[in-house]
Amino acid sequence: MVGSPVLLIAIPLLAAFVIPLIGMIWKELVRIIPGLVLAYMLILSATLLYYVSQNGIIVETIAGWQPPWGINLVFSPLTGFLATLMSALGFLVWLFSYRFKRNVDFEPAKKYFIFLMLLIAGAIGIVITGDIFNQFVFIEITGISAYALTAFYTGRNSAEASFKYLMMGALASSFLLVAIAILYSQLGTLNMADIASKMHTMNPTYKIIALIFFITGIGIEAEIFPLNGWAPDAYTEAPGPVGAAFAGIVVKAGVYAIIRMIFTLFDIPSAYDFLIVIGLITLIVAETSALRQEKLKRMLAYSSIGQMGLVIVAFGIGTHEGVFAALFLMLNHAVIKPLLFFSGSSLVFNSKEKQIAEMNGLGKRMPLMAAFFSLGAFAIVGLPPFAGFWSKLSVLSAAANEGLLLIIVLILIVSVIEIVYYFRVVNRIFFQEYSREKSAAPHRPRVNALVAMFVLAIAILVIGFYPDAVTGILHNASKDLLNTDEYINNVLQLGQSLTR
Amino acid sequence: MDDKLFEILEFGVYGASILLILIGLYAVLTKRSLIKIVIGMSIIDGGIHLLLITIGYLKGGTAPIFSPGYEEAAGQMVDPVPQALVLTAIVIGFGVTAVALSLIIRLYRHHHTLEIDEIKRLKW
Amino acid sequence: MKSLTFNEKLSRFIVNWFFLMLVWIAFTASFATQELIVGFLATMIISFLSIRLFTCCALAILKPIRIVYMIWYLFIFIVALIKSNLDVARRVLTPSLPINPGIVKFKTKLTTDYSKMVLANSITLTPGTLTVDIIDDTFYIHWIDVKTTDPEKAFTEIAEQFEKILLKIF
Amino acid sequence: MTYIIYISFSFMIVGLFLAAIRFIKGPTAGDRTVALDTLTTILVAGLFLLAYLFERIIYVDVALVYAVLGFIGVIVIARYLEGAL
Amino acid sequence: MSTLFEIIGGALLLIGSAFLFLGGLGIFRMPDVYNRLQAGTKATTLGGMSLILGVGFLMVETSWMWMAKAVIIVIFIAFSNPISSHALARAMYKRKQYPLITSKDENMDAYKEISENEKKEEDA
Amino acid sequence: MIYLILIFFLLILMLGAAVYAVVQKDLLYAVIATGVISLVLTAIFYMLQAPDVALTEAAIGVALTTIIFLITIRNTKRYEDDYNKKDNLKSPLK
Amino acid sequence: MKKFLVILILAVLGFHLFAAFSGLGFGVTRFEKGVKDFYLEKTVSELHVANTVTSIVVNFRGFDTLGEVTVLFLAVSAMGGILYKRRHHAGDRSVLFSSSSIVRSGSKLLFPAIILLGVYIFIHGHLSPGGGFQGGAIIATGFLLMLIAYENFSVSHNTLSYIESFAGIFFVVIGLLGFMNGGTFLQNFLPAGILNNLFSGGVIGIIYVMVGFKVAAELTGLIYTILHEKD
Repeated sequence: MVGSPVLLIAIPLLAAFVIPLIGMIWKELVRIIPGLVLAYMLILSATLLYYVSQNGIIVETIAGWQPPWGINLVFSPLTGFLATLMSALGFLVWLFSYRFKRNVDFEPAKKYFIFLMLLIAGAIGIVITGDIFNQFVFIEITGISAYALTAFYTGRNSAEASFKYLMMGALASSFLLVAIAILYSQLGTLNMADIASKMHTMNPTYKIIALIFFITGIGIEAEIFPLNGWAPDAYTEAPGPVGAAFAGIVVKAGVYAIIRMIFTLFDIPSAYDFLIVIGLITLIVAETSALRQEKLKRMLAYSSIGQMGLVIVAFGIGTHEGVFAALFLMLNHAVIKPLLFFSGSSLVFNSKEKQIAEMNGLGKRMPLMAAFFSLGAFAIVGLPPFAGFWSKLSVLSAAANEGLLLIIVLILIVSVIEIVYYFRVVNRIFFQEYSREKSAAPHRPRVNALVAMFVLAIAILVIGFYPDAVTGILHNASKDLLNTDEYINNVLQLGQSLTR
Repeated sequence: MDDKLFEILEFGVYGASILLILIGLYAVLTKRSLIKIVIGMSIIDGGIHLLLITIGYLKGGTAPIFSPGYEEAAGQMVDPVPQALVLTAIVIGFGVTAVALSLIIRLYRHHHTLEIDEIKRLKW
Repeated sequence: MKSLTFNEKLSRFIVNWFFLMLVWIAFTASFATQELIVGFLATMIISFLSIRLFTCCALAILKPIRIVYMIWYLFIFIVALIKSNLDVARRVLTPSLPINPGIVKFKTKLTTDYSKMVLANSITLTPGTLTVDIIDDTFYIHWIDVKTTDPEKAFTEIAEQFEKILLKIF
Repeated sequence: MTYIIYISFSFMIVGLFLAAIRFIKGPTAGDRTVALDTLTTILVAGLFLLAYLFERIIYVDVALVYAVLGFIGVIVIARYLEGAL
Repeated sequence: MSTLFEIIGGALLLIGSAFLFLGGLGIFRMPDVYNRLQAGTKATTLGGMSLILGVGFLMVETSWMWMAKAVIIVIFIAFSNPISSHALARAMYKRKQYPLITSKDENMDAYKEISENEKKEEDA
Repeated sequence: MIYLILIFFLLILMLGAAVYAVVQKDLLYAVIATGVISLVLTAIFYMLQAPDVALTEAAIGVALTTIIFLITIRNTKRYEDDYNKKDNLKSPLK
Repeated sequence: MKKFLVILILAVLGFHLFAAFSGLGFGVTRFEKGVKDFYLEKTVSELHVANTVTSIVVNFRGFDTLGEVTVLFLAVSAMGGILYKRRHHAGDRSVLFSSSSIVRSGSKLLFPAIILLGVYIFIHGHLSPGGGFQGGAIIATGFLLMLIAYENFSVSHNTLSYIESFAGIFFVVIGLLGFMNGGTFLQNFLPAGILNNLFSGGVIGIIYVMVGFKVAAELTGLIYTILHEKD
């Protein structure tokens, strides 16, 4: 046994408190330590995931109290998978942004890495905690670091985007608190497993009210349709790697929270239909608005919202295949979107307005970046040899098994839209005249950024050619999500206690 | 007499906290001044805290503190859990308010106004 | 701020510590050993850190004669406070609001900041007067029922009884 | 004894009410701050009396803290009104 | 002797609450800020002090702790209330909110010269 | 019984302050009104037997929140834009 | 029109909220088997902490408190980052005129007592109402009083961040020390003492003192930052 899941949270927090001290000794350490911590988290969560796949769920208690009373952390195949994914991505984002923007002053730059680390720690906390109020606290940690990261540049628009995000986030947390209040007043407990086991005693009307409050609360993090107004602005104004972190990490945590609510806590069958409807609306609205965008990051943001809509539709199907497809989509999105953000932000680096039109003809000047970007574009629209193809295929087959023809048709239509707007960009990169002034030398990414992008590209290709490399983990995870009784039993009887 | 009053009080406390939430929401949704919006947020927070504390109240109860003379009074104590939650929530709310206000100061530095309509791209 | 010699620092520290310890005992309302130990440490640290802030009172403030005067001052003050409250009650409850407000000034012989503050607070709490500002040694008093605008007479009317004793204390 | 406490509370409620009216009527910022100050002092006394009603000394700490913080708040508002925060 | 303390305590309670009420009334009735401050500060200070001491006297034979805490609060109120009202009065004058003067005597506002001097300095 | 009446009174006071804080165009008064809400809320928490929460609300709600709001107003501006300028001119001493 | 719509939505929302809570009853005992009875029992019998709220905040749900402290830390750093200006001279706060001598000497006199009150509140967190957050907030307010009264009163940023960091590190390290003897994170590893003594409750008192220091440093830094923010 290598360690306990609680270290995934405790070590980043410890590092966050240490960094201001150590930064006084040697400033470079402020950049290095978050990377070391993220690497440690990656190794820890990967080994724990391996351990879990061999030996069953780990339930870690805090302060030595049994789950209904103390807070507990659950490291199951599903949560472990998400935690590993997040820490891996977090490490890559750190790697990409290690030498990012040296011209920014030291003081904000120092804070950038602390916020990034805590963003990831908070997202992992949302995923692995087993207590709703604790989840609320982690949502706030993630939220505040996300607001701060959005307002990182001192330009005028970033503060607006951040304020918008903050207001919606604050409203969301208020709603979450109301939902927690309803649940506590009805059931007298805050532990997720305990709530799930007592849920059948609750009055159905109150149940629905509580669920609505929960979904409105978490939906803002998860970018569900009417609540995603913050996302495009925040993605556009935040630094490029932060956009990748939002798309790959924060949104995943939000989706996980919704899914946990609906699959485990609340036993309301109609919630699945609700998921399908809301996911479809999100998908269609987001993809059609992505078609109209002029700015690259904004387009990527809408595309990301659309992908999340697709994920929610897949979860809404509710069968094992559906969940598997959704998790596969999440994995692929987490791998592909950062690549798009990284290479995209390199491509538009020197332009002022970050417009798509300004990328004309960059393919000849920056062939590597252009290649990465088009690889990502091909993968995310689901062209056959790449990663996105398999996940979309599994969504379609899951829908077909349930006979949901309408969904299949809509997904195909939306895929066509996706192809149109991504290929528009690829077309501009490769087949248009170079439009910027010649004197401006294109930005060449540094070695660490290139390494980060290479890793992602290789991951895309590996998943594309050998999807079996990941399907085992995904099957485990989806089994874990669907098996509510086992979750409750494991937590309430402390599952497999740790040997340390 | 007291029981009757208690019944009215139930209505009153829940009603007041929910009204407080609604008043805050009204401010957030309709007001155009940024500071007013943040004030609305803090009013909402107050309402929710009152709601939580009300849930934990016990008629004739006393505070959940086992000070000398009250070591055996566990049966009459009000529910401590919502109090702990509210304690956490108040501090978190303060943190969010502080960040919001610093953002407002920065917005004012750029735009010299507090109206969302005039800060152009801040659409809702 | 002028630098202090070690002896001055020590005496201030002791006075500071003494008063803070009294405050601590009033806070905890207990003479248990553990409380006293922790209080001793906490008050030591705080008074050590605030030597420079608590500048007025060296050890001499604890002379017995001064303490007697303090108690005498307290007595006069409480009498004045009660009188002033009866005065307020009379004015507030009379339907016609018998007031004749204005601002008068007078000079004081007090020198230290703390004594001026105590005098100002006492004036604020005594019949019909409210300190608006102190500039050097001139007090500006808002008087709810102005009897005289002459500084000398105003001084005898408002502040003389307090100042006599304060001069002896500080 | 009970009656005395009842009478005290009723006096305080009326006092609070009058201060609240002054708070709403204004007309200047100073008036409102005076009303706030009065509200604080009356509530401190009220909290102390309530602690007596509950017969628990631990409640007294709240009144103490309340007095301190109310005072600082009024000072800060006054300093703001001076235009020299 | 328990009754003696109870009588003292009860009387202080009544006096205190009456003065608290008078403070509220004074704030309500007086014509301008300075007079309101006068009435409010004096009445609420004495009212609060005597009410708190009254409670201390009522509990004095149960335990002396109440009296200790009451005394510390009373001392604090005695220091802080006049300071805050002084600060407010000065702030109002600095905002050029001159006091109401009913009589025709010209020397009634002795502080005016100071604020006029300050104004001249500011202009210069 | 007086206890219940006091709670009622405080609730009404709190709601009144809340409405006042939302309606008032002068942000300074709105901020002071939020302070009053917290002040009254503290007393209500106290009466609902939650002294810990009352202390927290007093320390953070009454003092700190009001103060940082005030400092923000100092750094930005005091009035909402549709604050009636005429009223303001009539008595500049406000 | 918009206002009308908003009021309509709010009315619907309020109705449902009220429906969710009106059936609850006020001041009645609910959920006999809920978690609260366990807490009330264990806090006396095992932790020996008088204040149940403290024992919940620091021990039973101590992870929340760790998160909460982090939230404050994040908020303060975020504020520093957001209000960051390239040429930032801390310390030269120019005011129109200084405060009156009464306020100055009054705050000088009351300042040590206010700090002592804060210390008292957080040292007695496990015996009486209050604790780290409240005590820290009171200390920060005391510093605010001095900052208001003396415009050249300054707080060393480095000292603040030392205190903050050390207190935070101490908190997490105490949590990690819980792993000793096969325990779990944040587990109490010290003797519990006697109920209602000052030295009781094991690590709970220590953690709350640390939280107090941390919160005091953070909030003072926050106030300092925003007070010196002037164009």
